[in-house]
Amino acid sequence: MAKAFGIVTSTPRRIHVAGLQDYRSAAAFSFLGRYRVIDFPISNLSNSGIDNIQVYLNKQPRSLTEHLGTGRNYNINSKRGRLQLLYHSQTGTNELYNTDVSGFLDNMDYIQRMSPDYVVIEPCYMIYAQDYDELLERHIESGADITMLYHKVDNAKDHFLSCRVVSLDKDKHITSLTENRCNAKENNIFMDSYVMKKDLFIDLVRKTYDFSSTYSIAQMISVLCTEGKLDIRGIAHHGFFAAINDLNAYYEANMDLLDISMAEELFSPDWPIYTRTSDSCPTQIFEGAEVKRSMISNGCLIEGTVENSVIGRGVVIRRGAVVRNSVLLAYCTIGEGVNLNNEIVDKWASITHTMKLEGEPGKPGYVKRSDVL
Amino acid sequence: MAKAFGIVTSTPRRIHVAGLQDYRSAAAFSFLGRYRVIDFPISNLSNSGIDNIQVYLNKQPRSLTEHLGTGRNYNINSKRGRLQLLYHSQTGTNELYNTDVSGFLDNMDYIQRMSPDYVVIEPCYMIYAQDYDELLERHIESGADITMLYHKVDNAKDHFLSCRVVSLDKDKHITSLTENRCNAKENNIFMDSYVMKKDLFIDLVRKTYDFSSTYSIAQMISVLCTEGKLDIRGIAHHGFFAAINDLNAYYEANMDLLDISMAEELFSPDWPIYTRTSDSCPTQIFEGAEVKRSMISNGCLIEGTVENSVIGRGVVIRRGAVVRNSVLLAYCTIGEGVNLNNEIVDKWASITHTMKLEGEPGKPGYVKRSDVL
Amino acid sequence: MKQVNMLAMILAGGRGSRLHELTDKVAKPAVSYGGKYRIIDFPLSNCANSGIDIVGVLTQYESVLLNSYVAAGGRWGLDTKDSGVFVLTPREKADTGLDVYRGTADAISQNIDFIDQYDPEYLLILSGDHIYKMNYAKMLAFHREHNADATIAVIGVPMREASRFGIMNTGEDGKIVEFQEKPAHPVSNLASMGIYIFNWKMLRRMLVADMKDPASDHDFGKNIIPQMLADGRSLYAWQFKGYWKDVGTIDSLWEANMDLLDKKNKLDLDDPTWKIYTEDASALPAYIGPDAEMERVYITQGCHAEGKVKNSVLFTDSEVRAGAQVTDTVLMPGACVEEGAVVTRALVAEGVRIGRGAVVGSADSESILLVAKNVKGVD
Amino acid sequence: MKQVNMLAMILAGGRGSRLHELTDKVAKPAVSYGGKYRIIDFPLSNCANSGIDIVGVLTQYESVLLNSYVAAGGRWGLDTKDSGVFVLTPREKADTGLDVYRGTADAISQNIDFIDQYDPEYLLILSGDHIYKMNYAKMLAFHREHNADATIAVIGVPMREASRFGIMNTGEDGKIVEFQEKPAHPVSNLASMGIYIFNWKMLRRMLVADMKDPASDHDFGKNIIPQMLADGRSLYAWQFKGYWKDVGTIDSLWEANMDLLDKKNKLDLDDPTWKIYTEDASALPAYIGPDAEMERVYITQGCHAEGKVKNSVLFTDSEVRAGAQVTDTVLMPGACVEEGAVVTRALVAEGVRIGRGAVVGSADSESILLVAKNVKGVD
Repeated sequence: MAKAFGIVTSTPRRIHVAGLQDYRSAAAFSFLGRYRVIDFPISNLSNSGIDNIQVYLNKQPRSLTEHLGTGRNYNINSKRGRLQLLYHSQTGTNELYNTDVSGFLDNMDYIQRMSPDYVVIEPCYMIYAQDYDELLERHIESGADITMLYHKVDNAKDHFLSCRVVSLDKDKHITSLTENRCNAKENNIFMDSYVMKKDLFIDLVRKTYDFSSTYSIAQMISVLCTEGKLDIRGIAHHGFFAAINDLNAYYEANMDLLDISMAEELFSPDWPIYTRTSDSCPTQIFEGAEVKRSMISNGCLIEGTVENSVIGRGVVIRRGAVVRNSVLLAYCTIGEGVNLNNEIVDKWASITHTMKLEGEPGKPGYVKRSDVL
Repeated sequence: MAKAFGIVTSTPRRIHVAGLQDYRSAAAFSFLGRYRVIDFPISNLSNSGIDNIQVYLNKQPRSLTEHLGTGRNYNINSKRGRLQLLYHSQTGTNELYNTDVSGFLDNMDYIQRMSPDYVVIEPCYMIYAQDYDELLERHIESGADITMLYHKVDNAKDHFLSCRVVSLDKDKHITSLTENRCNAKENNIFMDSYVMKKDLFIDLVRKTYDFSSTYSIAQMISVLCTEGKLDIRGIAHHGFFAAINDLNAYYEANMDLLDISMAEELFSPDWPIYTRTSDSCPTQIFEGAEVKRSMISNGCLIEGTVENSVIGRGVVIRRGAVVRNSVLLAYCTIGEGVNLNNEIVDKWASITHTMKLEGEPGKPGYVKRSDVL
Repeated sequence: MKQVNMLAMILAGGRGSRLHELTDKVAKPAVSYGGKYRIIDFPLSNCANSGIDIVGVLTQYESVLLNSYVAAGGRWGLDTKDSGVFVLTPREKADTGLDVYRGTADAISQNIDFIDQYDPEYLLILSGDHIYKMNYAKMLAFHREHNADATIAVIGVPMREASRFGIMNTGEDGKIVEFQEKPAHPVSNLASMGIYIFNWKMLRRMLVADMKDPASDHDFGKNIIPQMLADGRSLYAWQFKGYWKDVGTIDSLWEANMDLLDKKNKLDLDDPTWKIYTEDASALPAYIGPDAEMERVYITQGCHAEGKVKNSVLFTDSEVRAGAQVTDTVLMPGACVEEGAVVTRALVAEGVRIGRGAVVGSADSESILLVAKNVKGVD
Repeated sequence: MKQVNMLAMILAGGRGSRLHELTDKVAKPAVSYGGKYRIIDFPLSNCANSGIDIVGVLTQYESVLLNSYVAAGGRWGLDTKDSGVFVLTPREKADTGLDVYRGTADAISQNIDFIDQYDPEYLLILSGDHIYKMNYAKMLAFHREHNADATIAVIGVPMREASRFGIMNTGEDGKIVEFQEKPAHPVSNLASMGIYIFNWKMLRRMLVADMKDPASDHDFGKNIIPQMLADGRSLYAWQFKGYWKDVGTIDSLWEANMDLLDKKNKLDLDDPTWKIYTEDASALPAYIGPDAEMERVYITQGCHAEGKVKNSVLFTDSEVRAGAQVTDTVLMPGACVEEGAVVTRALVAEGVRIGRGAVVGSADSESILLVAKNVKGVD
């Protein structure tokens, strides 16, 4: 059937989203009201006809396990396909050991049992749409050993910190893969996504571990592409792209999609982004409310003012409250007369006594989960 | 709806099943060919009309997550009910801290969110059928604070090591809960199963932790029932009962159910034990085969002799092979002419070169997972 | 085994011709309601929440959409090993030809074999065209307590309207002494909701006899219930006190939608302990544009509002473009009000477009305007 | 989106009267086969494994069991957000009354609205009464490669039997030049398997025309295919080479079961890459008693064998008691051979009991004995 199986890697060590990540992995972050970040990589694979998928989890697996279920919401036929959640235990002694490679080695049995010839690897903390079936065709046609996906950006100087950048020659061979040192505006951000033969992948995992037990696959590829023994190429991705690598990136990715034309491009009817329903009822907007330029999920009760904001499921905004330029996660309550600006409010939080909260542009405020302020 | 929610606890620290437990928790052990041990507690809850269930997991959660799925196989309505898999991280520094109580505390949020008034707690390593709806009615009627389930056995001297025993007065009040010191044949084995109000349970969890951070709920109850402040009673369980507390107990529980009348009592049509299907085809028994007094799962190919054995799914027994008094887990292969007696063979193992393997009665042999012998 | 040994059958046969074009392509129970729901979500969710695992849906008219809709039982969690939603249409048998259902009782009679597969103790009969939340388990508990042969759910209606309903005259304990279909001079205001619990064994015998009776209309209200009363059986009325609405006309469907705009309305779809489940649309959250004005609006996923919306219910994927004004209106799924159009006191059917600048409906119309076809723009 | 833009329709209407009492209560596709399966598991599992997500099952005869069986699409993994198995029975529409399907083509015509919901590029037509494993995705690839209007799956049959089949005469590349229904003097041995892929837009136009033709039998083999050939359309034959069996008679159903006893038989139900999915019985593993003798037996969950079983297929929950002998026999689900009874060359129907000491069937009977009713014991 499908030529490839998919792997969604766990949040890499170098990614740290302050606040949110205390409660769940980046994959499980709520995004744009009703989604979670992992909905994007899984929908990409499912829409590409890939229905054997391994999702690697390290910490706090509960919410992801429940969200993904058996993959029915993502159109994955549970008989023909399989959504496998693979845990890799984390060493407490030294964080350095907790690489993607150690996760793959822990579950090598299950990688080897996969019958497709190719593997597609995706990160769990990036948001984009990509047809991997098409990418796979181009990879096979090109004769390359490894094909990597990158996105050309013009704001690499103050964004995409802790991401990697690639350099390419004329034939689209990767000549280097290095950390983004934020020293150039224009740069090709590596999307942590690649395609190769399953056998090469297994080989690579073992070689990486032998080379250094603290190396990730990407670090190994960075060595290999200077060696020149493997044919490693890049393909440019077009369309919406965001990496959730820190709290500000999370905030900006949400805000960017308030541009409805941008949102409609990412959420194309040809490429549905699936998620799990919460069976919330529609949202009620009451007399006296003012709502402008906002995404409103279901189950909300809105009596106040909402502008330029992303509102999660079941949020309550009471009379006289003003919410501007903010991202509100599910089930939080903004009390009467409370004024929010540039804030991220985590799930179940309730802001009723603190009358004003204002983050700075470029440095949004964060309210912890279940907190009462 | 249902008066109670259910909790299935993770394998307690004191349980150690040599061999099998290296690869999965006791809950995930294959049992009687097509089942897993956890099928029993979950089916008990589902058949009792309890469809909000928390399953606590500590180590190796992959196979259980996949086996349980969203609970559809167990008739749990995923909208009305919820099968929640809750992980509690294990402290590497000192095993003593890894109690059921630390698991409950890790997930106190999710316990508090439960709406039913009562909680039913079951172990994941015991095999029995029990109508908890009936037990709950008796508990409520009696006015007791805690009702505990026990089973009267006459082989406690050389069995049920590391289990606990209860003593009762005439009114069925628990007067003591102690470790089975194997000093008496007849004893009341505590089935690690109790019913109480949710509020009392939450209270008890916190009290236990305050009393000693290494204590389990059972240890705390053992203190409380001598104090006499709480009304703690026992109810006797009747019917098949097995505790999978070590490798021999695992072996014997399988063997005991080769008595078909015993098996038919445990697997009553009124009280279905649910499990996850593997979509194996039926079993083929060829010319020259001899099969007697055995349970044979689907998908096997049998050319040799099988006697007094439990055969898992997809097992291959070649010509001239003789399998006696053994438990074969799924997908293992017994080669031509190989002779097995009193053995437990783990999943995917293949015995083709070693012509004879014989465990002792009371001390069955064990062949590791995926081993080639 | 499971606690509730009761099987439910939903009579979803009706074309509902008073809903005009809304039921041209779909049976009435599949008509949309409340932003994201269909009418049949209510009895099905009630069943799921009441612990009923097997539901038969009886239909014969234009069942394709209804059929494919309810067959996905997972929407209500009714897709476990031993649960399911089954669409039951008339069929050819070894000894009979293909024939339509002749009445509500006949629809059940023709599916006795289906019911027998599950051997239920009780049978719950529901209709597929009411909006309400009801715990059938409570009704069953009442039925058992009274050792009834049948229990009928009733609701108090204003006395002056009672003559429009089937009225139950009961004793103090709820025992039904008389049943009057649309009485000229009602003595009670307890109207039948068309929801019955029967002891299956007894009902089965009655249905077998009824099938052979050439004089019978094969109808529960006209034949089975009166016969039971005549036989001196014990029938009880169980009084329901929540929100209940028959949405059989355009006006009543519109009203039932408008009810949702009230703060703390009686239907309370937000109640986490009694959710109404439905199909999940792959759609963005509702997007409200920079110049939109929204007041008293019920809005759901996939909506896109740029204009002015007041006192209205916006269904999945409906659109109100810039400069448009939508007041006292229901926009069904995918309906679109283009730039500058004005829509007032209307129910705009699924997928219908109101062209640029068009003016539709009026604030002082007596009844609600059904817009079932695209309206051309004026510029 | 998903890779395969093809929708499948299974024609499961047949009563299959040559299966006698086996189809009294169930439609032929619901008849049991191979220990744990039903016939319709084969086309449904083939669809699931071929990546087809939407399957319509067309039925009108005794559809209750078939209906509730296939409606649980989860058995084949066909219950994801956008997949499903839908039972399609004749129904009343706004403009037509309730009418039976008049032929294979009419069954599709009456469900054009269902198909249009999904807007497929290709339509796959299957029949519900064959045992085989086929990758329809491969057939579709062939269809696309040849730019065909329709592709028909064919299988080579022995030349001497060819006159019993619909025979395709093809050119070298597989292009069909002629179709002969049961030719007296066949020139090819390529028999139609009743499996078609059509370009939906083209077929839709033909069906609309065919519905209005009073002279038509509304049948694919008799009308649609000949018409396409007459119109000079490009039809291709795709040759299938695996196991394929029509199980339309008691003898052929018995034979198809017996085929499973052969080591490495061609059907190979054990193939992990192409599993056949079915209902999962809540049953113990097969239990074989202390004095049982088993040789060449196909046995499944829930069976309980204490006697002597040779060359036989034992279905779910069937029983062979102590001292009983079962030879060359198929015991359907729940069939029970009591103590000392002897059963030879028989097919014992679902739930039938052969009483103590009874002797049923004989080793040299020409055809297989169907035992459809309980047989009384002799002691």
